[in-house]
Amino acid sequence: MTPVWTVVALPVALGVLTLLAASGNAVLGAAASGAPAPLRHWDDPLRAAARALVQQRRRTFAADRLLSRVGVVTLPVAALLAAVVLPLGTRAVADWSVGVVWFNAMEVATWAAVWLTGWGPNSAYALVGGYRYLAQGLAYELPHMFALITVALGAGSLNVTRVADAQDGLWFGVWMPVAFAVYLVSALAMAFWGPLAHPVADDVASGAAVELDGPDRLVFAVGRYALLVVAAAAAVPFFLGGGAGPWLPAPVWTLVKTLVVLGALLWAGHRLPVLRMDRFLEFAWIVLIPASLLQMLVVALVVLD
Amino acid sequence: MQVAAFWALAVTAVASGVAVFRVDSMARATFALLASFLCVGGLLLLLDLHYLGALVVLMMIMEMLVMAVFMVMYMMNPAGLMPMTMIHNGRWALGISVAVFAALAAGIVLTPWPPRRGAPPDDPTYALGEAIMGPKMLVMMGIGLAILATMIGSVVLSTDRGRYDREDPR
Amino acid sequence: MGLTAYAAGRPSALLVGVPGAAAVRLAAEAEVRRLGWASASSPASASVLVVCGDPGPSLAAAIDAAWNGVPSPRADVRLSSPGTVRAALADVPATLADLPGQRASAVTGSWRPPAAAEPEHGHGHHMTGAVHGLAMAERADDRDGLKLDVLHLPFGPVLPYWPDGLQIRMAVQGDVVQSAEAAFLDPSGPDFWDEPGARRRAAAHLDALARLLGVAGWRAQAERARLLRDAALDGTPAATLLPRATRFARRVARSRTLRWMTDGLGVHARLLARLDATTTALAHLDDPEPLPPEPDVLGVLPSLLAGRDLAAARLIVAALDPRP
Amino acid sequence: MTLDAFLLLAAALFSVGLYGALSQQSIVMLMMGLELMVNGIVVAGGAFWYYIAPGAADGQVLVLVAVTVMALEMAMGFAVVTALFRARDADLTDDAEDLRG
Repeated sequence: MTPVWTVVALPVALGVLTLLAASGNAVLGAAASGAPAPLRHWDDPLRAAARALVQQRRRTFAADRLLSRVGVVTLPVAALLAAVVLPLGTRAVADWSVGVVWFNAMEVATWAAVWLTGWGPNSAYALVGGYRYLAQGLAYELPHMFALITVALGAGSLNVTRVADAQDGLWFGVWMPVAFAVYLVSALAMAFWGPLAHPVADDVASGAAVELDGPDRLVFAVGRYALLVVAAAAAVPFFLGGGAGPWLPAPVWTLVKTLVVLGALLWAGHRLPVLRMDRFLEFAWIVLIPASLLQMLVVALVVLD
Repeated sequence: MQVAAFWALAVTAVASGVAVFRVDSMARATFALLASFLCVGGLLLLLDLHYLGALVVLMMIMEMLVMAVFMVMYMMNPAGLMPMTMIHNGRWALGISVAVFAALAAGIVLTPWPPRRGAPPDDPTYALGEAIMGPKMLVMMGIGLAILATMIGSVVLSTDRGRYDREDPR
Repeated sequence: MGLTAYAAGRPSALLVGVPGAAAVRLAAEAEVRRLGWASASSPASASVLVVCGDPGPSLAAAIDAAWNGVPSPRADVRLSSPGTVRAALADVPATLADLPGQRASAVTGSWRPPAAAEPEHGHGHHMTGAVHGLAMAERADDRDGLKLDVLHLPFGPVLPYWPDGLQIRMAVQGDVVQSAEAAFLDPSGPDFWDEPGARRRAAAHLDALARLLGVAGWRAQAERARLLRDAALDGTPAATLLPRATRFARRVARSRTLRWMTDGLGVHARLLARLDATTTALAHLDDPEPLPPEPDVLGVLPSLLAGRDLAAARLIVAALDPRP
Repeated sequence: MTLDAFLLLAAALFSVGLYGALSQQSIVMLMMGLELMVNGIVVAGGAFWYYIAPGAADGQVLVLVAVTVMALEMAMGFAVVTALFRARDADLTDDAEDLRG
């Protein structure tokens, strides 16, 4: 059975990393836009959380509050359930034989979360934001699945811990570069972050999140950052050899690699404009899917002989 | 513990199945159906079919979201703000489905099911993979062809633009 | 209470510009940046509504509608001249933090549709099938040959990265624009950008560039454009200004993702034209030539927007950047 | 957690789906009924595999086929509804009874 401490350690680690990601993003954003003294923005997320907690709730007209609530709560829950299969060092909370498929299933739950958040308040911008995430989902999901299948093919197992152990010779990120690149793009898309933040972009006044107020806004933001953290943390066992590494013990290496990938994702957020979903969909289906299929073919040939 | 989980999931599955046809809002109907599927996915996990359980959860969430697109596009009253009954010959349908259920239930309870033959393998997913790639290869190819035919058929049926005139000139 | 005071320490500001009073908006933006406040993109996420200038009647009505959407604790700041900006914004945290005052003015009840929900124009038949006082959407053919619901959506004056005081009423199917009517809400007298001088001209282009980059989702570069605009206006010498501007222009022009997102709409060409105009203006800071008058942008806008989806429509509006 | 319990659940889901398929006027809702019926088959397939023949993988293959059939049925259904909606601007089953073009 899994030791009890991992069951407690996972939410705590996810919470700390989420806060770290949020305040890191605030400082990075301020620095990238040349604001005076960017470091003082480290507590922006705490201020935003305080604002959200003291905010009065409003009702939009003829809104479907149940679905909106379900959508907002699904986001952090999906992030936590997706993190359940990721090894915290050597031990995962739930060491299932189909960890990779479970991770993918939990991450698809964000489709439902963002669409419901968009549909709930009966507001035009929110609905446009919700539908943009569906287009984004249809665009990134297939290449993302092929990347995960390539990883499972290379490791010969769907169990995340075994996938991490199978990379002791050479990391998958090194000899499956296309799959790694496709995974990083879909990591951004999972958390609708940076260039793939079209569902909550400024051109529709923060799209799906336009009518969120009070605790809903806080839970939605926490869920979104948690998803980004889980997407970065999942890149470690899939492509960066899990806890393996010289000198330091496994959990420390996992943390270091997660922070590196998380930093890269946050930095990409401020370096690129937002991609419009109709153009990204075309690019994903015409370029990303053939590329990830080719990558799978190469890996299959290597694994066979 | 497993029995409690089974009954909880089973009752939720049937309750949300009934709710699909009781609620006014189409969005709520779609997500009641999704809840029913998620319960079935949980039940498959209870039966040690881990791969198929996760697969059902994965595919059903995506399908229900695509269904939500069409449901909002075509339905006159997607948010159920104007309750209207979209039922025709309700009584007759209810009678038939209750009769079907009674017949099935009688069949289930009365037939002496054979005892279990063989033990479940330690990794059912591996067994499924072996079967699909081995003796059941024909099934896999059949599914592949059916999916291809559906993709082409649905695109041809649903688009009214010809193959050549591209709508937004690049 | 600790949490309210902590939240009020750095509120989230929603700036509303008034046509003709751009100077007040620039001063307010600079002050918000100096105080490090968050910038809100919708009334729901705002705690301070900052109105820069004195709005006319119809703009005031739109601002009141937005004010209804701002949840309390909230503050409404009306700025009439750039001088009063610093003092007015300084006591906002105090108003946000005093709970009794906020409770007295808290919004009560939920938004009701305006009494005369616009009846179907043309045939004034009794609104059949009204739902909660609103007419059911009528349906029209769309570009795929289906008859889908049409929604009349005002792209109101209170919107992030949006020209001051502009309102575009769009008939939208899903997020495809069927038809659009553009108008300025009570455009007032001489415009701040019309005064002669290369600095003013460069600042006008940079302001438009900031909006375009904001709509394209590149907040970092949009903020840098605004910093450059403020530097150009408050007289920094060309020696320090020009290298910063050329670096900014080169980075924005070279971005392949931006080109990929904006080509095919004519937006990228206008972006490059504005960048060149900015750098040439900053190169000769002394020539007094004012901003060339814009051709009739409002007239051509509806034909450009018809058939586009919302993202493309916003990019086109930001690229043309109509001025009253 | 016996076989009979699982099969009763499958039968219940199947009947609810049948009621929906028979009683709903809108084609989209009719397809939701069909999906519920296939949902019942998935439960029955899993139960038969676990309780009767866990050795062979036939039960699992049946579930896989049932899930795929659900996806295909939905895709084709919505293609037909789109074509019908364009041709006759109707999505009710009553207007779709004849096969005239």
